[in-house]
Amino acid sequence: MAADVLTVSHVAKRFGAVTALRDVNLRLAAGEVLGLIGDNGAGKSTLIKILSGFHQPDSGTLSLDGVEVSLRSVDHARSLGIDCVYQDLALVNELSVYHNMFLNRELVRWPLLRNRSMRTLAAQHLADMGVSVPSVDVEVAKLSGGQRQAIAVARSVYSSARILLLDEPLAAMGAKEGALILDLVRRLRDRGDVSIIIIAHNYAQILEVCDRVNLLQHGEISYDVPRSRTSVQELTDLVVAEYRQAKHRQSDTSGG
Amino acid sequence: MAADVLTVSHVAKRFGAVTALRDVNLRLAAGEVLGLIGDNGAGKSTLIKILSGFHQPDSGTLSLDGVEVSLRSVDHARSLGIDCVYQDLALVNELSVYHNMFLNRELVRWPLLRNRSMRTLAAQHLADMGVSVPSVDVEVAKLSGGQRQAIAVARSVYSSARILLLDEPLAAMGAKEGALILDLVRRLRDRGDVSIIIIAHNYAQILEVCDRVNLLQHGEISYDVPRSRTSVQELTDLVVAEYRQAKHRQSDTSGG
Amino acid sequence: MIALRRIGDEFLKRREASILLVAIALMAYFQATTGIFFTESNIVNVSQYVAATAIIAAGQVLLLVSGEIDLSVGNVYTLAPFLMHYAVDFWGVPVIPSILLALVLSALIGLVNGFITVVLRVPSFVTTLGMLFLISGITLITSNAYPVPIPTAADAFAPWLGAAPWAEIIWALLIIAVLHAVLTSTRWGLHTIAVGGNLLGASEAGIRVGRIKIGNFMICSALGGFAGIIEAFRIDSIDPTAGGTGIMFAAVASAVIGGTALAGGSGTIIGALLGAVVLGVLRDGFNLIGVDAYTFDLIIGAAILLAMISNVHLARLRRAGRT
Amino acid sequence: MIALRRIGDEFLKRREASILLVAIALMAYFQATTGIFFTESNIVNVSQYVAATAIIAAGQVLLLVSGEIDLSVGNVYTLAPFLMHYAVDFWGVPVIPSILLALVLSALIGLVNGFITVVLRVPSFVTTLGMLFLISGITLITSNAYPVPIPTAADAFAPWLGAAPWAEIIWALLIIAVLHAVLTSTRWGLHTIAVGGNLLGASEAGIRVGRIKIGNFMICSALGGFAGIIEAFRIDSIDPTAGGTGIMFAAVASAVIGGTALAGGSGTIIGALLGAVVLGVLRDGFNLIGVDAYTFDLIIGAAILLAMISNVHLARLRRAGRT
Amino acid sequence: GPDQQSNSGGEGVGDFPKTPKWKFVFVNHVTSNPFFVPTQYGAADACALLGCEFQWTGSKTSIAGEMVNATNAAVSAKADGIALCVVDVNAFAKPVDNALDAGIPVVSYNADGAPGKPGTNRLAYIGQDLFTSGVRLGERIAELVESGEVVGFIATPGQLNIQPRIDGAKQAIEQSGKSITFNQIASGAELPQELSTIDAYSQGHPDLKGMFAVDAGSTEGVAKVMAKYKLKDKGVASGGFDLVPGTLEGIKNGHLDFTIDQQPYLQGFLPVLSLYLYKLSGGLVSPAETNTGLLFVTKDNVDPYLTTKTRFEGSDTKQQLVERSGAIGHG
Ligand SMILES: Nc1ncnc2c1ncn2[C@@H]1O[C@H](COP(=O)(O)OP(=O)(O)OP(=O)(O)O)[C@@H](O)[C@H]1O
Ligand SMILES: Nc1ncnc2c1ncn2[C@@H]1O[C@H](COP(=O)(O)OP(=O)(O)OP(=O)(O)O)[C@@H](O)[C@H]1O
Ligand SMILES: [Mg+2]
Ligand SMILES: [Mg+2]
Repeated sequence: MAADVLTVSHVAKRFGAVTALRDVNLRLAAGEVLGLIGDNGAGKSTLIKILSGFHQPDSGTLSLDGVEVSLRSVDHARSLGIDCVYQDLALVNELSVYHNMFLNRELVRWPLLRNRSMRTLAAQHLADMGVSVPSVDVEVAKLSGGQRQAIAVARSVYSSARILLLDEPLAAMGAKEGALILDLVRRLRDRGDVSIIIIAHNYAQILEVCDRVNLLQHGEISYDVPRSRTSVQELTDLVVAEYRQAKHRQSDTSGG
Repeated sequence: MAADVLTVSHVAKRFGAVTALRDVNLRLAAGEVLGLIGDNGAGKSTLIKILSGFHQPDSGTLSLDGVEVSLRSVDHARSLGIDCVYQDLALVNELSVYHNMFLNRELVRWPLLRNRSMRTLAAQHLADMGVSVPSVDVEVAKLSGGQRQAIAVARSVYSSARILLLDEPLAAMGAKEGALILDLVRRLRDRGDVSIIIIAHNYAQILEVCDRVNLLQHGEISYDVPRSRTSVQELTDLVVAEYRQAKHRQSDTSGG
Repeated sequence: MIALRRIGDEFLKRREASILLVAIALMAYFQATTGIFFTESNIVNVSQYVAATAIIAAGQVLLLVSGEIDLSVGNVYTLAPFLMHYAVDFWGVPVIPSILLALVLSALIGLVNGFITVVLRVPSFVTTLGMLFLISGITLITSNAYPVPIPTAADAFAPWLGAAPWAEIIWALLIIAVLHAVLTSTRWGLHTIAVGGNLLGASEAGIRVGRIKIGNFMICSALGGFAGIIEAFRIDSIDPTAGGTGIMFAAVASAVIGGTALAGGSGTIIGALLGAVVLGVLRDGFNLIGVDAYTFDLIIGAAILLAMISNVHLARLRRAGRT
Repeated sequence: MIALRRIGDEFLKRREASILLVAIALMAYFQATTGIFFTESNIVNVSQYVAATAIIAAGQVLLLVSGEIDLSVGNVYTLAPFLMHYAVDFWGVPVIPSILLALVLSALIGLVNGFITVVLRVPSFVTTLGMLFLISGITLITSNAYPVPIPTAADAFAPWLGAAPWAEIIWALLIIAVLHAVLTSTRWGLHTIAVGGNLLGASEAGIRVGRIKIGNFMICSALGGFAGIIEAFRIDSIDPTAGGTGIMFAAVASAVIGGTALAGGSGTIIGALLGAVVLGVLRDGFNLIGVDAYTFDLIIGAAILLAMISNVHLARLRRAGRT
Repeated sequence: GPDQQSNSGGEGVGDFPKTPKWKFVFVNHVTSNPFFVPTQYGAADACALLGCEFQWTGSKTSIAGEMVNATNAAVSAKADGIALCVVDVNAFAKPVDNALDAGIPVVSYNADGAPGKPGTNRLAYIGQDLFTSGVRLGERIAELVESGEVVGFIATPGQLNIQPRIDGAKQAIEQSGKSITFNQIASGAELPQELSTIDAYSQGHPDLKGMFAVDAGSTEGVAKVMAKYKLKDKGVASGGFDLVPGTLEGIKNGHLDFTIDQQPYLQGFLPVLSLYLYKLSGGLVSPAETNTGLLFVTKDNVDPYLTTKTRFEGSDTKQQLVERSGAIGHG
């Protein structure tokens, strides 16, 4: 089995009174695609943002290739080969499609931007993903929900990251565009030089591309299973069982 | 068969050089749940925004209960019983969960807001949807993607609208929360006093609740089929066929 | 004890807590150094430094929260008492209707600002900049730029309208209280926040965003007129050089110091009052100490920076401590 | 013909087209009414009305686009030529190094503004308000508030630095050209827009948002200092009452008139130049016509409103016509 | 004879030949300050008399650059004469030279550079000798106060139309040899701010022996604060400059010991006259240095200022004949 590129040990994160992560332990093997699932508000995005250097954990450690690191910033994480698609997409409405697609990764002939090259590449990447936009020159404020998401996904997927973190990359994508992006992820996996964590609520999609699935519950990874040993049904049951318990707890504590 | 509550005839809408809708004809029967599907950028959200009074069509007409109307504003449409969940959610980050949930539909004992009642109701509605938030007093800026969507959906679903327009209401929802919302929609349908248009890219979910499915392509409704006569497979094939044609067209015109 | 701590906790939860602490610390400092800060006459002085600015700042908060700004309000402040004067002394209107007339005209200026901003889509910074010059011209031309006394017909009302020592600050506190309730506890306030926080979202939710903005322009402008009138009663003269950009600037600064975001969507009226208090206490306190003319600016600049840095720091401590 | 139309179309695509048309229309009007607008001496006058404001406005655009504002830049404008004067006349530093020293110190003031805003998280409106007073105090104390002549050692450089009729505007155009390129064609500009347009998103994308903001504070402040120096050379006197909030205000107004959003994320440097031109042409034109000071305010206010309403209208026509 | 012939006159105003409607530009440093209202009336009256017109322009806030721009615009617009407040010793040298080069006569009024250094080649200065007026103020202070703390308020320090007064006062107090400590305090540019500053200062300095001011607004503020705390009863001396209503009120009620009038009406009237005559005579009648005076207004001679509202004080717009009777006060 391949060595772990990323290990997360005992990571915790609180926001004021809210404990988003309590004690997360997770590992990502080289070339692996890991699916991360969990309820709304379970802390998936928070975990991803810690891995991308955006948040700093309150406690716990991260290791890259077995070496402990402390990610100071997104830029730092990116310099170590970690790239991320955020759930909120992180697009700048005022900028064009192609500038967004190359944001903070611009092609330059110093000191000037190489706009023509970026424009061409942007159009090509969108075509690969089956997404059509009116023009790559248009401001992203004017795009549809799916078009916006495609730009955010393209930004990371076409970077040369070693570790890709995808937070609900398919949420707004059409059936066709979603399938094409999954194809892309599969191609990346087959190339073998990138490891991926992908969050999605559509378990069918998860099982289509992932090697392994982790379930985040109560601030920790409560279930870790290879694709071959689970199914959409099992995952759904797991989540709903959790729901029943929650309902139970809630009726116990209601009125407080 | 029930009378049509809503009829859309020959509606067109352009944004500058982009033709979002060319010639849309659509009808919604009383008590019916209509699924609207289509590629990213097909114009679904644009159509919904025309029906909610947010955009005005360039040409074409809308009729409510057979009477032609021209929707002057969102407020006007709402006064006629039309309510909408927008894809961008239309939440105000600076406001609390419960204020967002009752935005522009506040409970008041003139001139003051009835904050306590709104707070209680908001907590109750979120519990019904299986969505847990840290507190209904928290600002929505601090919520997770799914929690935010739940608030937007609750806002409309618990209004007493006659016509509900739901633009990808499940995109960010977890498996469990999504199922509960679909339950809710089904309960509304069973009550029979509300007609619903729902947009989603997950065809399994569409077929679970819809009575009929419409496909929006090239700015018009190109396919209209009752649930009983279609399947996830057929809908997927339809969309992919469209994609093949598009690929073809694209390679014809590329280089321009 | 526990009750006290409860009150303390409640207090710390409020957004305005940190700036209030800063204001109290400043007052304590000036009392310690001068020994006469907390004399009645000085407190009256401070209240008079604060009142007019706080009233305008309250209006400006509503407008800033809804995502706009009014640069012309300081000039409405200058014009309004002249309008009253014209009505009483030239057109023979009784005093109270004259004052109401001046306030209505002030609100109308706000309406025009709102119309040009919302309907004609000129950014409010430019709209109200143009209006600033326009009104200034009207004031100068109609008054010949010469100060006039308060109409003698108004003598009976003068104490109520600002001439009595505490009158101004009482008006200010009343207005602050009402607008605080409007912003925090009415639909108007909620919609004001929504419009400034997410304009597109607010209009998608069916809020009449134009109406909210125009209304807030009118409130702000009317308050500017009212502040100008009571300040004229206080100094017992209607002065064509009063107000202008100076007081507008002070009002916006008070709002921002009190926690209102220039970008819209968040702000507090009480914070604006406290911001005005901080500025007023600084001015009064350093005058009491008798700081030399040239050093005054230096010290007040440094004091504003220090006060705000502590304020932000306190606010962060407060948030971190909240459970 | 077709080539001409192509150029026309290209022109109309630019965001600055409408405000340029407004500026041209104003010039034509003043030429028609006075007959001497387009004389060399008057064009020099207009250029001198415009240059300093345009330079500061360009810096302010960068800062506004990145979501901040600098109220103290007008006071840096006042201080910088004094710094040069101290260096030359008191410390015996040669002229050019003295000017560089003044610019470096100006940039340092920007650095402090940026540090307090970005790291200590005080809103820039308040930070730079405090800095405004602080610097004003420094200027008054160190200069005794007396105007001083330009150092005689600098006489040889004076024509280059603003004393020659066209010197100021040439500097302004150079600076505008460079900053326009920076904003539209470099990573710095792109990141400036990103930071102002979506602060959270920009930092999620790994942009060092603090660095961008602080850098723009420094650029703006240094430009303020430079504008102050060349303006001092032009009027041949270092004036402690020059600048201040007046020119800062004019610069922000130019930026906004030129299409920069106060809320951040969008703006154009050339627009700011044209905004300054519109304001300068209005001031000069009405002075040529011989409008009195009181009427001047009235007319300039009305003219700003009319010009901006036509500008917005033209811009809408332009967008509607674009295919 | 020839005398009679000249009496029959030209076709212009009075006995003058017909002249073009000359236009004179007044460049002022605080265009909207009430102090200069009578100045504008003076200019207007002179223009009405002589059939010419004037433009009132400059800066609102004493910015030399703006005044230079206004002067340059006047040169471009080919004005027939310029009257200028020289509030900066250096800035106006070149614009004035340009105007003179273009054949436009220039006089200064109200302010004329620093003492002994007019700063321009203007043909003449029409106004008060500011430094001297400050010296007189200082002498008066030394008469009224034996020793102790005295404050001098100044709206905008460094402004050359008021700063020389404070400097003159300082010098005179020093020369008096009394142990008076004289503090210069900036009171700010607008009345309410000045009032508050002065109020707070008086509260912070209970041992104050005298409160004085060198500009119209601060003087009015001193009068109001003296009245508010009845400081006269505590033996505080006070005084200042100019004749705005609040100041006159203070003199009348005894709160203010004196104010110094500098005849702002003449500062508008005489420049027009001088410039007109220069134009009319082809430059033969060159403007003459004119001191518009220095009149101490005290409780003894304040009444006429209060009882009549006139253009000469700026308090009224209408033209009228002001009657007076009785002896004229003299030294
Ligand atoms: N910046 C923040 N401030 C305060 N609370 C936060 C913040 N970010 C997240 N939270 C809280 O932390 C919890 C976890 O949020 P997170 O976004 O990680 O959930 P998630 O698993 O991604 O959910 P979803 O599936 O809905 O996207 C939520 O309850 C949320 O309200
Ligand atoms: N305000 C606007 N200005 C300009 N173009 C717009 C605007 N709104 C939408 N469009 C364009 O219209 C087309 C249709 O957009 P719409 O949002 O209706 O798509 P959609 O079917 O909802 O897509 P998705 O599934 O991605 O949400 C897109 O190409 C989009 O770029
Ligand atoms: Mg999430
Ligand atoms: Mg959509």
